Formats: sequence, structure tokens, C-alpha cells
Amino acid sequence: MDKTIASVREAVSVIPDGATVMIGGFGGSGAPIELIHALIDHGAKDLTVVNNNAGNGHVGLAALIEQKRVKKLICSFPRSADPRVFTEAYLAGEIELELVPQGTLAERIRAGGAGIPAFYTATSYGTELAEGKPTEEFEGKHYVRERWLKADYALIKAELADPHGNLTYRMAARNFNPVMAMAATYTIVQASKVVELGGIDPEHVITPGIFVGSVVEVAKPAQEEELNRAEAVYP
Amino acid sequence: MDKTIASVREAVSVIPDGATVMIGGFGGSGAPIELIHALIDHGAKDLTVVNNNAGNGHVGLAALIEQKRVKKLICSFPRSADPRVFTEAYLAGEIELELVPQGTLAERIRAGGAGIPAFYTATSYGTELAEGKPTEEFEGKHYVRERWLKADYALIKAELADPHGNLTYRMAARNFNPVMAMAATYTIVQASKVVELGGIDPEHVITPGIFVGSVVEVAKPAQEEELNRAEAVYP
Amino acid sequence: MSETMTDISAIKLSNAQIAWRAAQDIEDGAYVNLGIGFPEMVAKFQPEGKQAIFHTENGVLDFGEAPKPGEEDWDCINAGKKAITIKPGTAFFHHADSFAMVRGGHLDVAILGAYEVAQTGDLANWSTGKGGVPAVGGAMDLVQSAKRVAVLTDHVTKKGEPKLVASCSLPLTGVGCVTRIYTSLAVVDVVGGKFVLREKIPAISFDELQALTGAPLHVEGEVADLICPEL
Amino acid sequence: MSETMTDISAIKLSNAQIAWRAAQDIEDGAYVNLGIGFPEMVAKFQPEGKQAIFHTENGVLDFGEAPKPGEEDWDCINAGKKAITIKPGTAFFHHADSFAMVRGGHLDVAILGAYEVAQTGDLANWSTGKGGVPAVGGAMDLVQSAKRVAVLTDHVTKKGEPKLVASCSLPLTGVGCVTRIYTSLAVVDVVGGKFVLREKIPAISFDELQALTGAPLHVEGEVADLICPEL
Repeated sequence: MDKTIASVREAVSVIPDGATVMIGGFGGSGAPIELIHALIDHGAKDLTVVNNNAGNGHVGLAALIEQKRVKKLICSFPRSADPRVFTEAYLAGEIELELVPQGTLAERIRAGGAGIPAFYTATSYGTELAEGKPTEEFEGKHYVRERWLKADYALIKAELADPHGNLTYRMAARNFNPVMAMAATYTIVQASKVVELGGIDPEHVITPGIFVGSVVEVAKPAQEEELNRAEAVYP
Repeated sequence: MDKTIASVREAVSVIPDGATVMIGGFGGSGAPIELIHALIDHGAKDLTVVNNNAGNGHVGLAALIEQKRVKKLICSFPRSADPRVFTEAYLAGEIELELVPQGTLAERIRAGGAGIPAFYTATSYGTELAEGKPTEEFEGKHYVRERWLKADYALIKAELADPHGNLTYRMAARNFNPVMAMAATYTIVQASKVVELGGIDPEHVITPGIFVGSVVEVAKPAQEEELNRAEAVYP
Repeated sequence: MSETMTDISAIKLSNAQIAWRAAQDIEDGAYVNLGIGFPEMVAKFQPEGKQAIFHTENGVLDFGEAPKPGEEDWDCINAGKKAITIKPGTAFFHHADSFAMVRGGHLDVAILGAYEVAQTGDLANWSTGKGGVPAVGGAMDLVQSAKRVAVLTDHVTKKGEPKLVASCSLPLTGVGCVTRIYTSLAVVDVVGGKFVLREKIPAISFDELQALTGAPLHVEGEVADLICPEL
Repeated sequence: MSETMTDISAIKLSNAQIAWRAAQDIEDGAYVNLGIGFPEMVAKFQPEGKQAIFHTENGVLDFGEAPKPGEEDWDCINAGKKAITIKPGTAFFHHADSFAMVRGGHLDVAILGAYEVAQTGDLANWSTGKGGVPAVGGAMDLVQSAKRVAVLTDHVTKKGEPKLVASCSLPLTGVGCVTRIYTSLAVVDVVGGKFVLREKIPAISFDELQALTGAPLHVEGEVADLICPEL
């Protein structure tokens, strides 16, 4: 079994129009820029995207939105240093937004990966983001019932990967990547380095390979923040 | 801030009669034998204990039960190579048993640590272990609602600890320890080695110190399996 | 039925042979959990060129074989508390993550033993219902969530009673969860609330097999000969 | 009210001073989350001998100060997407684990900004209710679950309207969650559905302060002078 694939182009070629795609990262940290750009080249449209944010500048997720591939965005914080692409699409009614509190977003994704169809959280109780959701009192405190969130595909940025898909992450670039890897039917990983089997200490594996569909090496991956400081535009 | 404590005796001295205590480990792997034995010496009784098992032989959890300190046990599998201590206490009506499927036990503990008062799982649907629990259908599948599980104290076995309570574990001795550390109001850790702050790579920390109350170094900790092969009895 | 019993004890497959047969159906790269005891033997019989990855409830994926006696590391065990080893590709994780794999449907196959399996796919394998100390472990989690749940079992009990039944009399482990049963006499699928016979050992007739089965065996297409190497 | 506005702009505390005051209440060893923007300044003003441990939503605990310009590593950022550094004791974890810390009540203090705080402890700080693009981030999670939720805010809006109100008019972030408010003029606790004045700057009278506050200020015991260093 070898989950490695030669190119980002090939890796994302399985994604059809209309797919739900989770994209890792928190702002630019942990954002799989090369996979996103390959997805733009691939051309899939009418996507539902799950990400913490809504892109920054004109690269990565912002570029995917600018190319009008995203029908709906599920996120917690659609603002950034340069949020114009999303803002204009949203105010023009071209993109649907489901706003989810950040911790609830993370837990809904983890629940999707862990087979938990619904759970209760105090987060958002009594606010407009809880409207229409069942609520219940446990031990004197009020909670909102939230549903799991799953995806057809996840695009993940890792640091090391082995051929079975065991992964590590780099610093705070970990963020949403491990839970999204769990919650997608098929998880596509770009790793800065693919090491041989056994190249990751069994105790240092963050995402076990069971959650990974394919792995492509992208040495020296682009950092969204640096692209934006250089005013990059994709394509 | 320094969470280290000089002795296991001192570490467990805070535990009162009637406390709910989670004890890490799966069988003997990851079982904090020295903390359990110190708890026996300390004398707290009428305890509710959460553990995957019910002890083996006459050491560790089995010894705690044999000394009649455990009023109720919440576990998934009260059998072992030598389960006599628990079996006799249970059949004599001296100890209450709440039997929980292993994955539900782990998730209830994780939920306790993560502020999720209830969640749904397919596990146990249609079985006698689901009797009396609310059920609900999501997307055509039936689920049982389970409640979080929390504790006053957790006794945890770690490999490395730093003075802030950041922890690593050794191989499969990890098991229930990290989730129990999250779910207790106050978590007491025995670590094979206490290293200086910075002695654990930030990416290799498994339990961040926020979940830890105190740390005591127990170099060369006893292994339950080896004690039992030597037919050890405590005290 | 005692006559038949004598007969089948001579012709039935050994536990190792049942495990061997189950191993033939495991795809290359499949993620597999093997129940404690007899199902653990499946790992030994993977065919050439196919390599499953084994999961154990207590937080290890892709572990190696048992160590030599005397070389055990008791921090490195499986769900049966037997010593295992690491190998290139092994990963350790905590119990909640381990059961996220199970409950989230990430396991391709779970293979368990059984007291009874019903034609509806209901499984009873955790309690004899007789009192004593109940123990459930991870079975209820596994059977409700693995993509495919297979059972390995003798076709009948030691007393010769059918273990494949119309409906279970013992406390259930899971409802409608089993899809294939590998027995000492046959391979039976559960399809739409019915037992469908796929394979039987040549030495037993359909009618004899039916007599040892607690619910109707249906035939859809060919019933293949169930032939295993000597094990 | 414009006369009062002129007055208070001269006497009110700076944001740094408000942050300084909040920092004095943080216990040694407390686990603290600081909201994006002005609350981040609290980290700079911890008193000698007290060392809080800071948490950021995106999966870092016990991080260090901002790096020098040009030395940023953009994989190492805080929830405000500003570059941070590691130091001895830092731990990285994923987002679900990060919010398990929040939701599970493991944070001792969360310190946030506010548009409005009600005397019931209700907080509005995520939406001006005016349309545009809504964004919530982690605020709703933090306010419902941290052991203590404190707000840092100007006492009045730029237009001079009270930000401490009888009930919030803007969309809520959380219900009954705030326990202490550090403003540019005072320190106010929320106790049993009432504002209780704990401290005020000496240059303002109780009546003047009450006139700038949208709900009754109660006094229980002494009202201390709120005196901060020049910052």
C-alpha cells in the first residue's frame, strides 16, 4: 500500500463539481495553497467549502472564491487583512455563508470524523446563531444541540508524511488539519516531505494514516501570508 | 509556577472519602500503580472509580478494591487474567458496577473534559445497555444519547512531564490517560521522568499542562503485568 | 442430532481454517480490527500480496507480530492484553481517538466471535445472560460502526445447538450489524433479513447444513465449495 | 452629554492602562485567553512574580512574545494572525483540542472587548447588527465556558453613549457570562443581575459616572480609587 501521488494536479483530479471540501488552515497558517491552486486549475465548481476563514488577498481560498467556484462557505471568521474577494461575492449574493462559532466548527468537524451525529454545547446559547436549534438544560446550564459536519474531500497541509499517510504538522499550522482529515470521506494531503515508512516516530504521529486517502509531496510550500505581502494573484 | 510534588503520598493526600477518581490505564499498560498504592495507604474510601477494567491479581486497582475502598466502579471490561477480587466483591453485592461500552466510556470521558454534556452514538443501540436512555434517528440511523463523565481527581501515568504539567506517554500506555487528564477537576500525574521546562518538544506534547494539577516523578515505575507474574500482593 | 454432531466434528473446519477463510476476503490496505481470541488468528493468514493494517482498541494502528517470549514490553499490548510489537508505520493514539476511528466508520472490517447471529444480522456475543460479571469491552462500538462486520464461529454450540438463528435469545451486542458469517461448515451472508448460503464444505449436504442452522438458508446463485488448507 | 465627553476624554484611562488594570487581577499560573486587538496588551502588564499562561484558539498554549520584524514564522501565529514565538513550555495541539480546553472550563480567564455589556452579564461584541459580513470567531465559545469572563472597554462609545447598559440592543455573544468589566473610568462587577461599582478613577464623581452608565451602579462596601501608572 502506497498512498503517495506524483502531483497536486493528479491528487485533486478526483474532486467533482458540487463536492463539499474541507480546507485546512487558520488564516494562512496550515493552508494547503498548492492543493487549492491545483483545485482552481482542475476546475471543479459549485463547491461547498469548510474553512475557518474566507480567504485573504487573491491567492488560496480567496482565489478559489474569486474564480467563482464556491457556492457556499461554512466558516467562523470571514474577515482578514484583505477580505475583499469574499466580501464582494457575499454582498452581491453570489456566495452563501453559514457562520459557525469557531469552537463549534472544530467540534462539529471532529464529531463528523468520530461518528457523533449531534452533541450539546453551551456555545451560542441565547444568541441568534442558535436560532432554530434544539436546546436543553443539563445540570442547570443551557446548551444548544449542534450537528456533525462531514465532507467529501479534505485538503490538508502536513509537514511530514509516510506512504501509509501518517502525518505530522508544523507548529500552529496544525489547527484544523487533523480534524478535517478525520471528517472527510477522502483526505488529500500535501506534505513538505514524504519520508519512508518508519520515518515518523509512532508516538509523534498526529494524524494516523487511516484518515488519509492520498499524499503528495510539496517541498517548500508557499505561505499565504508571504504571497499576500508580495501582492500575489492566482492564477 | 511549578506543579511538581515530592512524593506520591503527598500527591494523593488531597483525595477525600467519597471522591470520584479516574484511573488511567488499559489493563496494566499505563496504570499508575504507585499512585494507586499511595491512595490505598492514604485511606480514602467510598470512592467511585472510573477505569477500563476492574483490576488484576492483588495489586493496583485490584488491591484498592480488595481493601474495600471502592463503592462503585464504572468500566467496560471487569475481567482479567485474575479477576477474583472484583468478581467476589461484585457477587457479594459489595461493589456497584456501571458497565459502559469501551468507546462510549472513552467518549463520555472526553466529553466531560471538552464541556459536552451529552452526545449521540450508535453504540449500544437496541441493546440492554441502552435501556432507559433517549434515542434519536439521524439520517436514517438510530443513536443513543450518552452523558459526559467527569471526576474529582484523575490518577495518570505519563512518561515525561515538565514542571508546567506538559506530558508525553510511552507506547500504548497512553490509552485512557490523556482523556482522563482532561475530565478531572484535579489531575495527579506520576511521570517516569520530570524534565526541565522546554525538555519536551512543543509538537510532541500529548497532554498540555492546562489539564494537570500536580506531577510527581516515579522513576522506573512498576508494571502491573510483571507484579502479577511475580504474584505480588499490596499492601 | 448427536449423530450429526459426531459427523461434523470430524469434517468441520478448525478455528485456524475459519480464520484463514476470513483472511482471504480482506483487501490489500484494508483497516481491520480483530476481536480478542480466535479472530486474532486472521492476521496470520493474509494472502500473498495483500496487506491489511490492524487496529487495536487501546490505541495502536499498524502494529507488528507478537514478540518472542521474554521480550515483551507490557506498555505495548493489544486489546486482548497480549504483547505486540511496533513496526515501520505504527502509530499510537489515545482511547478517544481510537474509538473515533471505530465510531466514525473508518475501519473497513471488524471480525468478531459470536454466541448467536440472527438472520437479521443481530449479534449476541457479550453476555450469556446468566448472571456472573458482565463485560462488554469494545464490541458494541465495533459492530455498529465498522463498514463491514464479519463473524467467525463454530456452526453450532458445543451441545450441537445452532448458533445461526432466527432471532437471538441472548442479550444483543448490536442490531442488524453482521454482514458475513464464517463458520466451521459454511460461509453465510446476511442479506435483507435472510441468511444466504455462499459456500459450504463439500462433505456436508445442503439439507444437513440446514438442519444445523436455526433459520432458513437461502441460495442465490452458486454455492461454492469451502475448501481450506490443512491448518 | 457633549460637555461630559470633553471632560472624560481628558481624564479617562488609555487602553494600555485598562489592560494594565486587568492584568493586576490575573493570578500566578492562571490560564488566560486574550481577545484579538486591545485585550492582547494585557500580556505585557503582568505584575512581578505573577506569570499567566496564555492560550490562543488556534492551538498554542504558553507561547512567547512577538518576534522581531523580519523574523516572523507564519506557521507560528496567534488567533489574531499575528506572529508569536515558542518558549520553554509551549505546546501545540489541534483546534478541537484547543476548544476542548475552552468549552471544558479549563481556562481561568477570558478577556474580551465589547460593544455592549448588560447588567445581567450579557455581552454583545461580535455583530453591529448592521448587515455587512458577519464574523464571530471564537468569542461565543470563550464567553460561555471560561471560569471568569472579563471585558475591557471604553466606558462609552465614540458618540458618548453608554456601553454598560440595562440590556443589550446588539446581537448577543453570550448570556449572563461577564463577571467583571474594566472600563476607561471604572471597574464594575456583575453580581446577581446588577452592576456593582468596585473602583472608579478619582477625577470623576459617582454621579458623573452614573450618568455615563446605562443601568444603575450599585455600591457594596468601599469604592476604591482606580489609579494606573502612566502608559
